[in-house]
Amino acid sequence: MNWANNLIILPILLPMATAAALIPIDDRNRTLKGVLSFASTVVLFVATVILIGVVSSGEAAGTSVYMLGNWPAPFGIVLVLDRLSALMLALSAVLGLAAQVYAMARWHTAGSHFHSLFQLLLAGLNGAFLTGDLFNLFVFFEMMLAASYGLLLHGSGPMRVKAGLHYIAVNLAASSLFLIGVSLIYGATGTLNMADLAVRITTLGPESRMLMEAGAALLGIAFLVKAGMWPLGFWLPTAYSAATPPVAAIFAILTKVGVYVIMRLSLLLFGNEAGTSAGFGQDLLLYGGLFTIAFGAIGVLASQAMGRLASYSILVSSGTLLAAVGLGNGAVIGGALFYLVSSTLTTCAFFLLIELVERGRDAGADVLAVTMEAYGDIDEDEPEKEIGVAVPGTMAVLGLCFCACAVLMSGLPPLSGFLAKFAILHELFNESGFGGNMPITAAQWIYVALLILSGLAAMIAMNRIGIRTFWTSIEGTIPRVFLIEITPVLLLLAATVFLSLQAGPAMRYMDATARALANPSNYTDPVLSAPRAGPTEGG
Amino acid sequence: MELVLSAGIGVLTASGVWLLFRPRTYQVIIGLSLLSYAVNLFIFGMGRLRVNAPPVLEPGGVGGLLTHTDPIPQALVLTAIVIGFAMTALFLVVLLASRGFTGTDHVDGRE
Amino acid sequence: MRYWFPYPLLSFALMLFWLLINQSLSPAQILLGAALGISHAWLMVNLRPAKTSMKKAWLIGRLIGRVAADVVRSNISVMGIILRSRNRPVTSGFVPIDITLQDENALALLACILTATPGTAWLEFDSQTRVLLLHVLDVENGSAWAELIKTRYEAPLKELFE
Amino acid sequence: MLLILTLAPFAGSLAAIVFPSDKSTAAAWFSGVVALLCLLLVAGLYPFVASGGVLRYELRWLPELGLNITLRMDGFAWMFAGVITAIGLLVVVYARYYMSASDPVPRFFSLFLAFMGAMLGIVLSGNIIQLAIFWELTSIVSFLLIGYWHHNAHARDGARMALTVTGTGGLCMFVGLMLIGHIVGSYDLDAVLSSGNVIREHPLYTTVLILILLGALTKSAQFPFHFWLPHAMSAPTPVSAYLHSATLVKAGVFLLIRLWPVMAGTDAWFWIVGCAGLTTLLLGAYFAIFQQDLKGLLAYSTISHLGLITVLLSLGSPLAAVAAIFHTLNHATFKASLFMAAGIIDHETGTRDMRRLSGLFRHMPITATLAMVASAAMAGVPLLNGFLSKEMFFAEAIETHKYNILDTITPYVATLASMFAVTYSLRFIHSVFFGPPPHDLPKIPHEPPHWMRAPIEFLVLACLVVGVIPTLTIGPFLHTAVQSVLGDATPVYSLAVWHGWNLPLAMSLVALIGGVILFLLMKTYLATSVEGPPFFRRLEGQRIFERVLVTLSWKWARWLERTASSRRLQPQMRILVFIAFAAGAIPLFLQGFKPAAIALRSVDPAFALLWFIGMICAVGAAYQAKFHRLAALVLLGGAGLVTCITFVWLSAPDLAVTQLLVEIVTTVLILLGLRWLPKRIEDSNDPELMDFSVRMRRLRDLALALACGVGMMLVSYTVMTRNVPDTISSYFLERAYSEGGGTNVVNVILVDFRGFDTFGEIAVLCIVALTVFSLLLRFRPAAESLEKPEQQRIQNAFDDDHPDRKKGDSIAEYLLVPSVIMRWMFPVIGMLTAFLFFRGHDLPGGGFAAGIAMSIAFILQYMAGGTRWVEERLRIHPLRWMSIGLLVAMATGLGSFFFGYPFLTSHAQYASLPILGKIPLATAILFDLGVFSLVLGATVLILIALAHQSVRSPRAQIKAARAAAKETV
Amino acid sequence: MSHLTDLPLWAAIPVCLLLLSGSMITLIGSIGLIRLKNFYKRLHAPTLGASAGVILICLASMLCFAVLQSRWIFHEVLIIVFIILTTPVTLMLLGQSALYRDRIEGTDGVPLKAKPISPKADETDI
Amino acid sequence: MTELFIIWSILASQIILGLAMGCALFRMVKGPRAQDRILGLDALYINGMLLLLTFGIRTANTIYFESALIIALLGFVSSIAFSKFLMRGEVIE
Ligand code: NA
Ligand code: NA
Repeated sequence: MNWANNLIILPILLPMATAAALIPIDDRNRTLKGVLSFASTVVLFVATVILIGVVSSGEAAGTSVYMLGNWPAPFGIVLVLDRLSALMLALSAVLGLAAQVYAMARWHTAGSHFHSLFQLLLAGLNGAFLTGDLFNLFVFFEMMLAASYGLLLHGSGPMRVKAGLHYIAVNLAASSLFLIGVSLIYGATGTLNMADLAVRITTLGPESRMLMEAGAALLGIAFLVKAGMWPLGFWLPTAYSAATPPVAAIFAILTKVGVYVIMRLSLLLFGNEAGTSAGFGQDLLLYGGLFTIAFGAIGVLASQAMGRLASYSILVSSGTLLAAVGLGNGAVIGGALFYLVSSTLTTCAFFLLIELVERGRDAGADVLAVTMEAYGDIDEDEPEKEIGVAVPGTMAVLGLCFCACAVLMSGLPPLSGFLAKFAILHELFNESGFGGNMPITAAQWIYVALLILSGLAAMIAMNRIGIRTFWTSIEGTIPRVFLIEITPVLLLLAATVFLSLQAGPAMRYMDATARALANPSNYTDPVLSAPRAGPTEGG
Repeated sequence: MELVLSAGIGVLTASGVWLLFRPRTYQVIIGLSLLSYAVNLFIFGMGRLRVNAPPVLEPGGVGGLLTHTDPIPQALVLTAIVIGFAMTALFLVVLLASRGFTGTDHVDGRE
Repeated sequence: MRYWFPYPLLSFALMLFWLLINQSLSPAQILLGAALGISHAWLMVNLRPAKTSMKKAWLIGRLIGRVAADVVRSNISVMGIILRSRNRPVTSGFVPIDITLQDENALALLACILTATPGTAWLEFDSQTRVLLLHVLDVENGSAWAELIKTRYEAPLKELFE
Repeated sequence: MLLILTLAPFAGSLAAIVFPSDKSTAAAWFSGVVALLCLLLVAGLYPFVASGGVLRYELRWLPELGLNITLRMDGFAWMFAGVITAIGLLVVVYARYYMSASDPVPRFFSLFLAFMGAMLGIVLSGNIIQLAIFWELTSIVSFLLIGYWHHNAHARDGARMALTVTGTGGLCMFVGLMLIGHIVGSYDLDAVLSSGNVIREHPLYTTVLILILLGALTKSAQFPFHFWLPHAMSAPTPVSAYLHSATLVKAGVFLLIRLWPVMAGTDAWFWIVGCAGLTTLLLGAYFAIFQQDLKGLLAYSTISHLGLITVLLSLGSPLAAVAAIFHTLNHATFKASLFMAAGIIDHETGTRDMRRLSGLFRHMPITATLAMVASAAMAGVPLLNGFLSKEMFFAEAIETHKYNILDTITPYVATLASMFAVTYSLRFIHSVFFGPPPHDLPKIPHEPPHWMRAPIEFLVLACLVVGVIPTLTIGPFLHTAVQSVLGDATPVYSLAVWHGWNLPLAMSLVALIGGVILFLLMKTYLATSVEGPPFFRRLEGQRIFERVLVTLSWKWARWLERTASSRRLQPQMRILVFIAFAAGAIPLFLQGFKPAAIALRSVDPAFALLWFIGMICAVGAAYQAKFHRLAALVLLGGAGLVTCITFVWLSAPDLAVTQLLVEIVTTVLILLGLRWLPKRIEDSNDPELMDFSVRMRRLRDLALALACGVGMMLVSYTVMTRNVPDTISSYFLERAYSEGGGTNVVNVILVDFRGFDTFGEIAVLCIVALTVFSLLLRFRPAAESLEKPEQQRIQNAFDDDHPDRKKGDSIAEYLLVPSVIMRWMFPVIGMLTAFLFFRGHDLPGGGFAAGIAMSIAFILQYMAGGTRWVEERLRIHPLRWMSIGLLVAMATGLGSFFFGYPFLTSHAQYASLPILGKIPLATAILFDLGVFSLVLGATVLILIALAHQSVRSPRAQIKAARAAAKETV
Repeated sequence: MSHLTDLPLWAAIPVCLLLLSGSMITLIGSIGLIRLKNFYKRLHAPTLGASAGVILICLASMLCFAVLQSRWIFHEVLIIVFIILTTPVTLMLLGQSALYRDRIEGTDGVPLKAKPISPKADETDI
Repeated sequence: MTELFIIWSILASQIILGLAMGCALFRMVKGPRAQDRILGLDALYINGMLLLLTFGIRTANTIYFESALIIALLGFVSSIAFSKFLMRGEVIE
């Protein structure tokens, strides 16, 4: 057990420790809480970067295993760090940083225990990405969801509570499905470990197999609810657009957890080696994904408010990813992962931007009114009357950011949104390598068409809303914006620029990830053969 | 045993699910509670049913599935009970808040 | 001493509880039980319950015996009433009783006794008038309920606590 | 060099934006220098290109996907780069005078340079994906340029339309280019250009062709996508001069020419490109005649000329391609100058309406002369450059390329369009510069500053020089360009002015004379007519486009969104449950699931009786939940109790203990909540009940619920009656004692084998407690719940009414005796807690059960004495307990780090102490202590936070009253 | 762990009798819940189970385990004690609540404490 | 003989207790007043606890004792909450 191996658990423990330490601190010291929390997230980010380094350095075949309680794999709970999970960890840390900085300007004052909940959300996310055990996944899912309920309700007010009620009700029902699915799988196969399950699937009898598949299907529905697949994701636009901006920003990755698990499990369990179960549920994912893209695009077009637009664009990206998984084309996963990173960063930035842009407008005033009203109820410090500083260049910077978001969301060049779509299309058209000249199937054509049309829809909608906001707004009301509010937006957009510039290395990483995912033994072998720590090794 | 318990699970599920479709928040929370009983029993059943074979060992003893019931589903149910309790509490408070803000106990916040 | 052991009787009872529940008389459990009993008594200090001292503790045995007998008797009679209730509906009624017992712990004990003996139900106690409203299942059979309770239970309790 | 050439404008763009807005001249100078630098760079590269060389620069970007930054300059690219930079420089000079100081000029120049860079990027792309990137960049930047005066609604609409049309086309083209990559196996332009046959013979050729043409034709404003261009005229004139002469629209032409060797020559190409080109050629010219806006006229003329080029390209003959390239150059020259002239007129007179303008020749003779020459070039008058390429066009039009009707009508259409061109050129000159002196103009017209005119002078000079001595001037450059496109297929062509009397010349004459006659016929009509051509006035592309866009992207989208989704919870739940049911049932159904045979013999009657009760409770709870909440809660408690007993019955004492405790807390919790839910009174003649559709809906819900119930029953029955698979639990049963240090396997799993689950689970509880706490801080009860409950009001009133009672006597009496017992239970439950805690590892119990039990002890005190009473006596810091609990659990887990073990590795040992004997010492117990502390804190926090609402509510009531008072005042 | 069949006959007979009588008494008490005509009468019914029922069955259990495991620690006593301690609390509170509600509604035959303020008498079942 | 006797009588007493629970359930379902339902639930809890005790005897295992103890010790808490809710309209003031 060297320290680098122990680092695997840091993304879970650190946020939890921070959260626990912050709980008893009085809410009047919010800034202190914020700074501590921020510092913790910075450390988290550094750790995830190191972890990415660890998995991509090729050591241990890119998969590291952490045995909790030193119990070996199929029995105890293991954390599994591979390229995919490391990527997701880093992504959530980046989003966490941005949202947190943004929140410290003022949103964390809209309710109590913001930072603790936020850190616990991060811990839940990271746990869900890392765990290699189905039931432990449930626990971290619940942790993440519980924190998301809390954060969604942060700031209270009728809109959020109403949205929260639906969000919670639907997700509670989905959690029941999760439990039924996991236990059915256990009842049929006798294991909870994902790697062990992948191995056992190959030798299941027919009755066990059908029960296992029914369980997996229920599990899948639970994840698809989180991923927002049509018609299971109607709760999403309302919930996300009701959330406070930093919360909505971090929520950008919540749907991706659903996608992540779907991707992980369907490639691990139902790969080519799974016997008659191979490719189980793929068609559902494909068509569901396609419908989701279509529905998301329609929603994007139909949105009057930016919040809903952003939420629907999350559905589009979910659909894109689900369909990519459903295509059953290992290569597309690489492009899809690139898309995942890019679209997540984009939606996060956009959610943060929305409130800044709308602040000068009536819509923003509404939000503020709600906040003020919420404050009216309890005897607490009033929020600052002055929100941010009015700098003349502000509008231009906001406009620029908005443009960047529009370009990213509609997949126009030159930013990573375009490269992501390019990567997906490239891998779609050239499944068996460049010039392989495989025929393109009808489903693939539909996918391509929807990919382009959804970009178009985003372009039209963003154009419409952008013109209304920036070009027809009454002059003279320059929104007041804090530097620490605009900085995270700029940094997130800079990250997409960085992603575009470093597309080569990034794509290499994604492709390596996709290749590793396509071969389940890359996952199962290290997990099932990891040695326990012995007393001789330790101090 | 199995027949009775599975019938019970079925009835609990049906009642719970039916309540999930109802328009009043209170109906939904009762439904979720019933459903969680059903789910807990279902998880529990996945370890098969045994009478008087609790997974408690003699000191120094070694257990086996011949003499003891499957402990894993029990551990899972325990976790599920806790989480279910937490979620019931949360949903309750949210439905109260919704009632307070919207003035109605309809799940959509309006009649 | 009073500071460290605020409710010795309680502590003792708790230790007894501990030993019973653990089904063990091992030194370890006795020690642990004592420690827990004493520490839980400290918890109780904060709640400031009314202090009661038992004057004549030996009377408690007699009381328990009497109650046990009454429980058996009233159980039988109530069973009879229930089984016969269709043919011969019972006349039940409310019986007010003046209670002179002051100690609230004693009152609580009285309540327990009355409840444990089927056929009588403690309903309401007016703290001003100190009237206890009792519901009696079979009023006809025992019109002298008030007297019975006063002599059979209240008096010994009074003796015990006051 | 190429990299510098491409990057310089972008760098300049970034630099220009930082110029303060009052330093517009500096910004202009700066931009001019950048443009000049680019021009010089291009010029400097000529020798290399002229020798037939291809300049390449490659930067690795995404080599895995075949996308690298590849810059490639051949003769054709050089020619375009030259035009872009040269006209760019001229436009910068022009714009320096044109732009008003009140505009954000640095932004203009920044965008302008960016646009120039994007254009250069297109022509210099050596990778077709990179080309698509720059292509879309031009769309985006042109959007910003067209919408530069965004306070103007026309500018906004024009910009949006331009972006929508060209952006859409660009996306289609992008897919087309990707397909080319798929066919060729490379995105490299050189590879693509050398694979013409492969592409043309590929089954996907038509698809690719259509997609790419969608890009090219939208960009170059070809019918039916032409309509965006006239509306883009709301841009500042320098922008129009640049975008619509040399650059944006020419990008489409560029692409057609670039891919001409690869894609052209097929029937599909001929038909699609030819149809579009011919229609555009004719319609554009026809529309141009009837414009009243100067720039509108020029815009339609641009459309028409682009149609001309497109027709040339459609023919598939090398000579036609030469003509196309040549005309591209010529059109850029005269159209840029004409736009600038129009801009000068607008700038100096304040209007562009030809009905208001006239006789300007006297005020601005030089400008007028320049404009006349440029118009003549546009009309194709001999000795000007336009004439030469038009002649080539006519010559090609009369050639036969394909034997079909399109080919046959080409010469006629060409002549007719050329005639129209003469007409609108004449009209432009005549109505603006001749006729009576202008009156009533917004400004007094006069010549513009000299340097504003200079670009026009230069361009007109070019028109003349090229028109007179083409071989000496443009000849070599054109040849270089043509050679690089056509390669070995380069035909022999002549740029001579005089080819002798031939059919093309005759056609030119017909067009010229016919055009003049037509103009004379229409002069009076045009002087007063409304904007737009007769017959087609109604059929405005823009209006159709807008309507379609609104219908599609707004009305239909909104309708679809409403139809395909629901914001209501009930439908969402139904869908979720239905899909879940289907998802679970389908795999089973498909694989022939047979539920295990029902065996009645093993049924224990007592157990069956128990579950009979449980089922009635469940159904009853479901039945009562709407109108009798309390009854439903009671029945729910019954179902919970049956569940607990079942756990005991089936060897799960831990579950029973925990479920029981949770049951109690949940009941108290929901009761606490019920206080804030005003009661619902059953209305026996509820119209809902009568409604048939409502009844059907209920029936459907019932059917779905029953289906789920039956499904769960069958599946659970089947699994429960199957043999146990080889499960991982044997491992735990074998090692719970020897390695986990406990006899209660379930608890050892919870705190050791799967302690991480527990760790996460307590975090969930912690989160929920925090959420509940913070949500309740902002809790506002419903109006009708604000007051104290009715019972309390009555009882308080009773107390108030009787002089011998004081307020609160009722409750004090009520609780007098019970509270004594409840209070004494406090330490007893505490002991039970300790018991549950300590024996958890070996027997049922554990930190969780202990925590809940202790919280019940607290809540009991709250019930006995009320909130204030308890909080005066006990110090309760649930938040602190939670924090400590989480930290203790974590610290226990971290402890194993010091021994070199992973997180949560427990260390179990039975220590033998004197007197005490053997006692278990597992670190897991410490972990359990953390669990206990957290569970206690969280549960207490949730309950107390809710209970506190009653204490808080009077304050809220006061506030509400105060607010109401404020409103009435 | 011992087995029930190890129980000698001399112990089995009293255990069974205690069990049967205890459960019978409980059943009769519960039948009272059905048969007795008003709430106050029904209030007495469960006390049969809570007193005799609990005591008899606990005695059965004590005897059974004492014989089986040869021990003299009766933790079932705790159940008897706690039931006797806690049942009154429930019944007292419940009875008082019923009394209050009946007074408010003016139900016949309920003794009035003193006339409470005339209520808004729509308080029906919740 | 002893075996059969004891097993049958335990079974009988379990069924009797089950019937007793059924009677309590009747009150919970039938009402008519809230207090009747609560009384029914309280009886159900006590009967259930007795059932657990008989189950302990039947299996000769003391491990199920805690559940019964918890009902005896804490089962009344929810009944108190119910009664207080009836009396005062809220559980904690
Ligand atoms: Na009694
Ligand atoms: Na005119």
